[in-house]
Amino acid sequence: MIRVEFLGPIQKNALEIEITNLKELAKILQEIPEMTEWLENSAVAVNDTIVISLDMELKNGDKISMLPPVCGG
Amino acid sequence: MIRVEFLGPIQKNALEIEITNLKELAKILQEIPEMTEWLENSAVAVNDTIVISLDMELKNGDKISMLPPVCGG
Amino acid sequence: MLNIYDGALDVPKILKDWYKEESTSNYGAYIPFVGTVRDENGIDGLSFDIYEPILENWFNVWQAKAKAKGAIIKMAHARGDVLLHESSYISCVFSPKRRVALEFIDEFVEDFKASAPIWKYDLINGKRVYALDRSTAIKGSGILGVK
Amino acid sequence: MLNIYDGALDVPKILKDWYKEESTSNYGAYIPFVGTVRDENGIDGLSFDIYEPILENWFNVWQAKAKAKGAIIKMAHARGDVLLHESSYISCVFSPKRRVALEFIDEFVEDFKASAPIWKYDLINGKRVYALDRSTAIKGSGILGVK
Repeated sequence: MIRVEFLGPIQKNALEIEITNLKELAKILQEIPEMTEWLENSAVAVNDTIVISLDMELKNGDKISMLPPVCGG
Repeated sequence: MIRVEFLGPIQKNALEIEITNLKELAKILQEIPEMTEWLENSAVAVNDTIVISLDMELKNGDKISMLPPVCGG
Repeated sequence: MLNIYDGALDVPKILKDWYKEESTSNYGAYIPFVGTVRDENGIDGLSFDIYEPILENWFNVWQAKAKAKGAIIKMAHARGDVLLHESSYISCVFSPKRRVALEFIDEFVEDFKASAPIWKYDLINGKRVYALDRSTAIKGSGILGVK
Repeated sequence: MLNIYDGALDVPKILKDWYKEESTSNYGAYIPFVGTVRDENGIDGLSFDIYEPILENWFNVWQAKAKAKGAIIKMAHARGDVLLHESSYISCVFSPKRRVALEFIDEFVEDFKASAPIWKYDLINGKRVYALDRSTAIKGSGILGVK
């Protein structure tokens, strides 16, 4: 099981899904209309490390976070 | 009368001299051996404004300051 | 040192504590950056969400960069609401020499704005409105949207 | 605001006072620079001479430059002896926006080092030794030495 968390202003509860890589996650999230904008402007972290490619296998217990545009300070 | 003050580490009492321009001052100071190094590395201010040329007439009561290399902070 | 506080920061106390902490560390330059909420666009204040695990990772990378230059950094940020003229952010650099400190605080604060996982909301009529127009997409954003 | 103090600066108090003074001025960024005496070269401390009339003129020119960018500057400096790990210099910029503040503090501190009429001495075995090797000739220096 993979946990997917939506951070900051993304108003969506975490998902628990059975996937084995990030490309599967992209397909699943692209089918959710209210996620369209967030998918285009958010970064993705696997186990709290930001990734810049979808070429990544996932293992049971991994945590994925979606990080929309930031503005600290 | 023109007053000439030597600031910071220049260990020299102020002079009161009769001159009408900065070129005269240069000649007078160049004849003082212990001033040689300071003349080469010091800036000159007339009435507390730094000047970058000797082409300046002086009038009675003007104050000249010699400012050796600085290091605030 | 990275500290998250609920609500506005006590700026004089934090600046003092940091100065005292390094008072015998032999750093010649101490440069804090303090960010304060401006009265603009009719807001009542700002509010912040923070995702600490990634913030700490990001901060630790910068701490290592500072260390490589003989410097250290410290940072404090508010979580939740911060009203007008209150301060939400302080960071600082201590370094032996001024040039390193002046350059480092600039690079560090700019990357903070571009990368730190903190989300800003305007407080308007008691509501939290995400400040998307002033926000920056983190490097690598958008990969899940590619079809 | 330019203040000269006899001996070391009370850094926490000055940083606090400046912050409070501008607490409702609607500046978004406050960047102080604090200079502290390092234990190096076997010195017991540093000592400073200041020529205030030209320092004030220099400061006023920079205050006008700051004002043109919507910012303000403040500065405090020690006169006389400042011992190891004590602080001799603080300056700061307040500005509405961070980029102006980050760039201004850098330019201001660098010109301060190159131009402000302040002379530094090492305190060594109770004597004041002019720090010529770390000092900078003010722009225009040497005109009286030309034959």
